[in-house]
Amino acid sequence: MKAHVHVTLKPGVLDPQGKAIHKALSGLGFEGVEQVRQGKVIELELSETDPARARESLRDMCEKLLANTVIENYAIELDV
Amino acid sequence: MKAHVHVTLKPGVLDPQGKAIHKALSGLGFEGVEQVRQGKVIELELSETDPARARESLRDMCEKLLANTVIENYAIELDV
Amino acid sequence: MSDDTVSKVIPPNVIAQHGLSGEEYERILEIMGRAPNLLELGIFSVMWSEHCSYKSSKVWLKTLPTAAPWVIHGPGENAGVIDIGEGLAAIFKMESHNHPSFIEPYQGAATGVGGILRDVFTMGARPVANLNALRFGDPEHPKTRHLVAGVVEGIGGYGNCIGVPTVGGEVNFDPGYNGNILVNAMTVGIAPQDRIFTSQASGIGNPVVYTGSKTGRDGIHGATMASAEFGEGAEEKRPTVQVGDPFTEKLLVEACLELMATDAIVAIQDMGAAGLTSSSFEMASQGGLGVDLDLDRVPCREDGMTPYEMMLSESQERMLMVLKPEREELARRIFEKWDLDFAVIGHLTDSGRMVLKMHGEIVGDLPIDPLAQAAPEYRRPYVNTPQAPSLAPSEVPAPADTGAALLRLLACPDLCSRRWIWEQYDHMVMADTAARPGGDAAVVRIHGTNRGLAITTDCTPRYCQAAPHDGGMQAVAEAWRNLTATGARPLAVTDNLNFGNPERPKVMGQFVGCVQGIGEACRALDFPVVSGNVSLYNETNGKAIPPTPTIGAVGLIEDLARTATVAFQAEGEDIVLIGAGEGHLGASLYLREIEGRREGAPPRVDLAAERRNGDFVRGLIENGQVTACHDLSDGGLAVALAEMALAGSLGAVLSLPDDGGLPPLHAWLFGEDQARYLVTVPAAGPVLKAARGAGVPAAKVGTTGGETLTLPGGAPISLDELRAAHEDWLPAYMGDTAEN
Amino acid sequence: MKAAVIVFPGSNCDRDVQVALAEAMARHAPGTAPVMVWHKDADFEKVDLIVLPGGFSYGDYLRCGAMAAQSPVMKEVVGRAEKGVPVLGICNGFQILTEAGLLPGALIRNASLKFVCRDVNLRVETGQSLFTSRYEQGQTIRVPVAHHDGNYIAGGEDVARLEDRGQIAFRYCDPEGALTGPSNPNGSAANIAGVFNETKTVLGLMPHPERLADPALGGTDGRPMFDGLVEALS
Ligand SMILES: Nc1ncnc2c1ncn2[C@@H]1O[C@H](COP(=O)(O)OP(=O)(O)O)[C@@H](O)[C@H]1O
Ligand SMILES: [Mg+2]
Repeated sequence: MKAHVHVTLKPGVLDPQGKAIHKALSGLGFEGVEQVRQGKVIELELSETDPARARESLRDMCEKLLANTVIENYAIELDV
Repeated sequence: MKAHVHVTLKPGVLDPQGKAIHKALSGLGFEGVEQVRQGKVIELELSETDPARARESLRDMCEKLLANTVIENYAIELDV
Repeated sequence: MSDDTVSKVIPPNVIAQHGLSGEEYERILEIMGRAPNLLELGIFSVMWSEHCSYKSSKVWLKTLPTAAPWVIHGPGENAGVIDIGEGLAAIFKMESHNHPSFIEPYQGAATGVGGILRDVFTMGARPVANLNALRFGDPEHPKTRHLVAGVVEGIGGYGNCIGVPTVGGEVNFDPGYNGNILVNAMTVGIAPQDRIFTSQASGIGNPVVYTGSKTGRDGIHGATMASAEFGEGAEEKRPTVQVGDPFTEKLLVEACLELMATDAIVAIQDMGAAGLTSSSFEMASQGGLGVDLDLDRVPCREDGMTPYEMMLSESQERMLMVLKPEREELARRIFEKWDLDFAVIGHLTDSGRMVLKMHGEIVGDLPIDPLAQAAPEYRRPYVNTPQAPSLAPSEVPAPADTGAALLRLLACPDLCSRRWIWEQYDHMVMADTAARPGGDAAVVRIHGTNRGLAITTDCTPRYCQAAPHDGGMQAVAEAWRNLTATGARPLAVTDNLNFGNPERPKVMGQFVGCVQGIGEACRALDFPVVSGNVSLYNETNGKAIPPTPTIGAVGLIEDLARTATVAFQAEGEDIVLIGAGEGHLGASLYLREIEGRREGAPPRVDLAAERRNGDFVRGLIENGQVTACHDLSDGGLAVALAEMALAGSLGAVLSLPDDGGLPPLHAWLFGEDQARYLVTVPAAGPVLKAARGAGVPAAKVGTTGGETLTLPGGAPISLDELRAAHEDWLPAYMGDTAEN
Repeated sequence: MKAAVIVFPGSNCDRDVQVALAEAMARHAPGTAPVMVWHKDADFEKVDLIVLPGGFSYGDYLRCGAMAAQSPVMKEVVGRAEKGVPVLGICNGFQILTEAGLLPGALIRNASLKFVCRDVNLRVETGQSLFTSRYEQGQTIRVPVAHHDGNYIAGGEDVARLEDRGQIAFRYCDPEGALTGPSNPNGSAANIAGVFNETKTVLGLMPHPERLADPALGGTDGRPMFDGLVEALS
């Protein structure tokens, strides 16, 4: 089964990358960009076939490794 | 309008981050992970309200800056 | 005043949440002549926090020596400033980011580096070197590896990006830091002496200018967090984590230095702990003035920020300046060139008050001097640490195999090579690093000259724990010795005093002992303290860290052609031991690592001998008489010798000096007696003679050569084996396999 | 001889390379010195050599070199490079050159995922270029690296084709010149440390020759690159 884990900065946490991309886009003449935030997607191929069990294991992976829960949120998406 | 740009490595391009995550997950005892790839999501808030025009401008942003098309693919998603 | 800030009665729990005691609140009522509103209470709370007010430590800090003919600015400024000749000044300071780094190691350490860099370039210096003194918990503790990885990556992430070389530091592992790691960062900068900037505001009506990043809701109450013990509730404090933006800081450095080359700046102050509050208070109070701020003009990252949030935010990469009014436009152009926010947010007044306005209304109004001067100052009760019993060498068994003992010591967490760490730091950017990490002190060339600064950080917490006063002295002596071993003349010290909860008399006793020891050593060595930082409440659930007064020190090398490194240079040279030893094994690494015992008094520090021996060694280096030099510290003679052999990829045979009266062999090899150095010379004779003349103990103890190290009575050990022992522990511990 | 060092926001080896170049110019073209060009000054004077220095332009955010490659000055640099003006990109400068399409391939995160700063050995793959004329083919030199993203991938191009066209300038090697795994600090394909464009007028390399061009810093193996350039261009 394929899964996508989306990791994003918590609201209010400074996103220096997003800020710099925003400035660069303005510099390139793109107008009307109001905000930019950058996040990660981790794409996993799992041998697990049961969605509930996959989700549980992914949640565990996020808490332990994939996300830095002090400053990041995560969302799990299963391709079913 | 909100948009998400997903930037992923082209198939076959080496992904050191994905590889390291894979290894770390195994090290943590997560079994059954077959492949891991890491990508980016760039979340943009646009003042543009017309989806077609937004999409066009996003495509332009991707070609010019957001993706390195030598090694990356991109996908544009509009929240409409 | 507007409705939401009208003086309401503030409930006791809110006062307590702000870390203020009932007595302190009473004092606030007196100063204000009315009840404060929440914004004002918040301001009092950060200004009176331990971190900003030094309320527990001030009486003791005052006892430190701070003057010398070469001191330009001692404590009281953002960083200390010393004269390094040719019209230049070295500006430096050390600061802790302990609590934030425990919560989020990468960002905590990164923002620690950012903060200390700002303290230095605020004064007009271009930063030229960073150092970091780190203490982690037991390597076996489940959190340690993650913390090491994150802290090291964070320090590198920030320093590498900004382009200031990270040239040195130190690392210890001890279970005493399991719940409270220490991340102390030091920055050294260089400025022309006639362009040094301070925070002393002047000129009524002059504009107060905000520049750098926008203000967000991050880090609110970081200063009070740094002043409170960790407990079960620590997790809830997490949202105070700040994210560093080294790119913006790089722009800020360049923009500030560009502006500083003009005559536009009256006063400048970085926004560090307690952000806008403490920076504006500091500037006004140093100048004896008042300040009006219009909070509507503060560049904000988020909508709807309250005055409370703006004044207490600890968003990074921000500066506050007072400018000459006619230079405002020039300054604006420079900051806009560097893509930084620039806003006039207020002006200086003669009111002696800080008046905060928003939406046209006064939302806060506080007297500046009474608040600053009435900051609490405590003479906390303390009990002296009981004298540790001394331990005779004969009470410590000899190892079955001295070679094996040496290998074990070289591979132990506190002594093994730190290469895994410093290779993650760009230690060469700026192309002036003359002595890279790995030696006694880093040497950074003064750009465009052939002179250099030697820089080190030192502290031996196990000594401080056993005997705070001696430990404090030893930390200073070791720093002085490390500078001397490169050939530098030691000039001045910055300190970072890391301790537990000062409200506990035992902890306070450690603090007092260490400060007294530091003061005594600095006085004896003419080594004034010019800046520093105090970090208290480093404890978790009532368990304090080992006392850790980190000493950062700077020395001057007049001619880079006349320095020494630890690396053996040539075959067949004589190895000379300078200084006397009785084989002191109390509180030694040998005792801990080989015998598994933590006991005994630390080695005696004889400051007169330190000075005499050090001055002698420096003279030899300056005269070009020695080819390599290394001071003796952790692990004693045998470890120092092995480090010199490894650095030079050249072996040696160690032999017992023929003057008799030696302690047992293992105590001679591994004893940690102070005031000692190993030097190599083409021939020992003249040096031994000169030493006799100077009243300095010296003896020939071996010869360089070959590819093995031979200890007296032992079998030769190959350098490869020594190298593997020394180099492999840290990468293996951090899980780096050869394939990487 | 005229040379320009381009300064981007976040460049941090601009002064380092300026010094190394200035010293070479003092040796071989007395009376000349490099000029520093701010990235917004797209119409800088005519020069014989353009250098893109190391550092973290735009914080290395998004991708290393990506934003700098879109900077106003880069259109001009690309235009002049196409007309044959020599361009040297070191470290971040190399990343910018690949992002700007002046050099093939891409530089991705080091295989170790860690920043790496240490001396490495390089095998000079050709002495037949403006940049390497003072080195011998096959010679081993020692210079430092300091980067987080120096893992070269040919991306689209294949390494064999680069090799055939003589576009590989330097490779990581052991002290004896052997292309081993452990001597490769970042996982680069075929141990590639530096590549040329097809005409060998543009060079990008991850190692920092400017950092070992002064005996006081422990070595001078980087010096011949600057000496050779100045000699050839003046
Ligand atoms: N342990 C100490 N020894 C000497 N000076 C100290 C010590 N701790 C703090 N200081 C001095 O007190 C002043 C205030 O320090 P601090 O609040 O840490 O500075 P900042 O406001 O720049 O963070 C500085 O000048 C600092 O050098
Ligand atoms: Mg400060």
